[in-house]
Amino acid sequence: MVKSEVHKCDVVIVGGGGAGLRAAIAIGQTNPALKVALVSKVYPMRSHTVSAEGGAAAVTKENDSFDDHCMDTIGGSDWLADQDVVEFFVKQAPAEMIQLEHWGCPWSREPSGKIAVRPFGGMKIERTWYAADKTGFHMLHALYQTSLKYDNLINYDEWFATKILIENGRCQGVTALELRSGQLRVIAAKAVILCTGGAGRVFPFTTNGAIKTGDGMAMAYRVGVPLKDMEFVQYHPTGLPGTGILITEAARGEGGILVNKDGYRYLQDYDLGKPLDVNDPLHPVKKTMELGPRDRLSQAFMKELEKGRVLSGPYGEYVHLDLRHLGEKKIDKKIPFVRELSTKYAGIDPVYDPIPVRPVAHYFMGGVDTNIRTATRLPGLFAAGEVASVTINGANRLGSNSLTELLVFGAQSGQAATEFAIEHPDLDFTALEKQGADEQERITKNFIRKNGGYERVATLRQEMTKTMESGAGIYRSEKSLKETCDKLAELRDRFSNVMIEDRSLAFNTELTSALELDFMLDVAQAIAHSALARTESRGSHQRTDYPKRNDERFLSHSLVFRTDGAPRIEYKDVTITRWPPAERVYGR
Amino acid sequence: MKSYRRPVPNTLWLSRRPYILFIIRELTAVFVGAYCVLLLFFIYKLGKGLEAYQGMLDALKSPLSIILHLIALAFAIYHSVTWFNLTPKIMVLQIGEERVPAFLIAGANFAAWLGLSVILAWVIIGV
Amino acid sequence: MSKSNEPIFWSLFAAGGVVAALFIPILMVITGLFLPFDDKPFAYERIHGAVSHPLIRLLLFVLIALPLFHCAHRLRFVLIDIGLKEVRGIISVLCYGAAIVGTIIAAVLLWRF
Amino acid sequence: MEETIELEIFRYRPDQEDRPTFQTYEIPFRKDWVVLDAINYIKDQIDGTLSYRWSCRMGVCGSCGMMVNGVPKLTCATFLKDYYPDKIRVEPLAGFPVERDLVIVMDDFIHKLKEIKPWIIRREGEEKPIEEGEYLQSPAELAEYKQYSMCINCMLCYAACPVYALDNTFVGPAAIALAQRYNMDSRDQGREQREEIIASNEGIWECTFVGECSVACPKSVDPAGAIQRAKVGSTIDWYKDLLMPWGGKKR
Repeated sequence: MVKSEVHKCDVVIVGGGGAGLRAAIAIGQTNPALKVALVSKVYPMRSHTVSAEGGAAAVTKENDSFDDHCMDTIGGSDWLADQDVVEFFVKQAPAEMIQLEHWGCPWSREPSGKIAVRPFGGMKIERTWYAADKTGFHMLHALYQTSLKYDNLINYDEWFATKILIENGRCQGVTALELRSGQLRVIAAKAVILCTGGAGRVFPFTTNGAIKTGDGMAMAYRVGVPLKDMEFVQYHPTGLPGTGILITEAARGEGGILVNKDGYRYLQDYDLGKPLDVNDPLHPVKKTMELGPRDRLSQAFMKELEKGRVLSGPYGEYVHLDLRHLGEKKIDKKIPFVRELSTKYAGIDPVYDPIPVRPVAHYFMGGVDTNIRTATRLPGLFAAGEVASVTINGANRLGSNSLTELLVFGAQSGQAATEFAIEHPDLDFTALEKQGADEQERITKNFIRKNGGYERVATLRQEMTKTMESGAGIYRSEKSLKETCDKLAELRDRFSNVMIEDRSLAFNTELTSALELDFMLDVAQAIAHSALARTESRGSHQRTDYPKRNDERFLSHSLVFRTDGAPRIEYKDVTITRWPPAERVYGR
Repeated sequence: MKSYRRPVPNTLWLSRRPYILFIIRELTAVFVGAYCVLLLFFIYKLGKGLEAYQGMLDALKSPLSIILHLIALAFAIYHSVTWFNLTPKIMVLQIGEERVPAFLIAGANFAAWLGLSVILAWVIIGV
Repeated sequence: MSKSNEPIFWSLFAAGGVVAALFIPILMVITGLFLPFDDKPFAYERIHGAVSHPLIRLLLFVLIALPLFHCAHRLRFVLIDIGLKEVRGIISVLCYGAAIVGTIIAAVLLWRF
Repeated sequence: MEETIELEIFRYRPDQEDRPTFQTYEIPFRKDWVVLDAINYIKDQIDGTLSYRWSCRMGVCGSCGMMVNGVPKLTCATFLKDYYPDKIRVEPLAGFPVERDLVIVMDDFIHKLKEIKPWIIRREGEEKPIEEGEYLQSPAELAEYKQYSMCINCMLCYAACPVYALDNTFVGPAAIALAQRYNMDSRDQGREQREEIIASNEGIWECTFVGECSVACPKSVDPAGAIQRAKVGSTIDWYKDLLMPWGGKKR
């Protein structure tokens, strides 16, 4: 029996994106004596935070207020956000953003040298900080580069975490596959923070990078931690057809408009207000038309599709995002990446032609259930960023809240994990080593040394994404969701016959794809079953058979638990502090 | 797990067109240097007196000299052109938020080159 | 990693590159293509008189010395690049040495002119 | 009949072979496919054993750099149609050791990145407290370094650099450009610390300005320009120290 190597540290962070790096730095700032392991399946600067474009929200201007940010967020969430958490988030946001400015993030500026802000969808006041239209990229690199100065931080780059380890009723580390050698290692830690991001890749058509496969969600789910609000998946209204590449909401924040095949600004038909002329100095009006929230805009597209008023191309139906009236100068200054992406991947220069766009799976409001301090119900396990559901996003996240979220709660998780690690110094290394050996054996037996498999990873994955789109997409029904649940159960069965051709240990990406698919199947089931159980429509979760919001029954978070059969679903109340549920009003 | 280091062939500099052009660019310096030596020789002969100087002029009139000059000139011009084209990378001028476009900076260099050449020709040969 | 004295050589290289780029081509045209066919402007008295002027001598010195360092620097790196890295010390001595010798000769010739 | 295109791909499996081989795959040709799409097609449909890195497929994560017909490219932004109908040769980025197939060993770059101290450095006691808000920085000051902050660490510039290929001790284009990015940031005061690496013999002075790094760069960072400007800066320092050895230190 091969013994697995045990790496010892105080806190292990799984995931090197924005939240993970912020957590790591938080520990370095407050407690540099602690040894921190940052385990990431890719080099940190490859993390998907890099693809975020538009900006990050925080109340920093005179005309703005904490209450307005809270209200926008809570209304945007269709009253499914926990209001105590939202208040905490909104209060912490400005300091976190300024901190990142001090770390060198190249924020766009006003002529005075102060931070510039731009309007964003669903926000009453412009409060979105931005670095042109590569905000996530700049934030991630600023965080990564800043993290390099902390010597207590050890980077385990290209280590693929496979399992959360529990001993004596608390989390004591993870196992991870070192991709270079193909060896399974144990990373023993007094506290574990999951920052692995979302799982957009369970859908066929997504803005998400290849790495977003819900690893952390599934790992937590497998050790009994519930996933919260998984039925809420945000579709971004403007992705490029075919590739799903994101065209940022900032394009609309700067004044871009959406038109159907007749050149008509169709959003006015969907209770999103009346359009102003694009040359009107007041355009774009906040919380109106193109600056409505993402769920409503994506749903409006689907209605247009039903009415046959969209355009059609080789990659399906689409509408036009028209930026021409902004002019070349403004486009190049404020949203140059939009121009680069459309020119390269759609063959369209937005200075001269409208961009073809359609809704595309973008963000998971749901995730690992945590409290306001990012702690899960498993002692010693914390989660922050898209992997977690803390919950500020509820049924629909507002654009530019997620980048701020990963800072606020990334930092929070670092502090909370530090406290926990100091209070719980003892680890059972012998038991952990044994668990590592078991995990090594599981992976060897089920994957790399397995014989007789015949199902291709890619085939199973494609069938999974297809059924997720058809059954659990923007609009769902009992029938479509049941079909998806059945199909996922079938795929779960077939997965046991998965075939790995690659017998090499070094950087075996067929093995990692299989492990990722294994995780994604769990996440997909959690989504479909949660969606089936919620017989109402709220935010991004739209049931054609239950088109109304039902506060009496469903003003509550769903919690999905893994079982050997179909997942078990429970509910817990939403925390309401000062904003009782009301109608979501845009454009009126 | 052992990684594989690909051998770097001695012909690396011939493996891609940009590298070849780079080597040519660097070798222009040989012609520049040789010409400086020629200038030194010219001054030396000039200092020696009329006879020596006349010998120098005769040598310069030989077909071989003309051919060598032509070759050297081609390289010297290549040096000038590449040099001025690369100047904007080093001389970065920014007015407010906008950078002065590279072609303007390179263009200014080319203009100076042309101007100085005309002046020099006018002074020396009095055209 | 060691603190480098490269700036001295690099600045001479760069200055020489500018001088060479601006002046050498036209001089080549004059001495190589014009003079063989019309040497009237190159009458001994005229040229000798001109070079006797201290300012012209200073100009000539700059025109020769700086490009020599430019040449030495580029040659040094070409030789290192094409595989003589092992003997880079010797190459540096030879290249810059030659440029220094050339510079001294120029200085002496022009001083005594 | 369906149009096809051939890809000739570098293969190396360290636990199975001592030296690399090339394997040719024939795949459908689609006009709007990039080289990465073609490689993904091979992985999914033909040969699951092919290993490579990729993620965002929109030219910003920096994972998928490879040599395409001998030229360093982001494969997510390199279209098949630009090569069709010729065969395309895909290799791991030049200048780096190969870990497996199209995957290079990145350790050297990561080490160099850390070495140049790519973070804001403030002098002792000059750190601004968070409560006092942001450092002011005018749009013009932002524009000074913005270009150099666009580096995605894809390392195409290293693969394009013959100096790095011949001598891996060279700090290299991206790392130096990033050092410049911080040096030129109005909020930073750490230039002198970075000079220890940047102005060393393994730093800017190794560069002979081939300029191919800037040609290869998919984000127009212009590392070659950054290096030359750093040379000018260090040269000015050198003369200052020479002429004013008593007071040149405080920069």
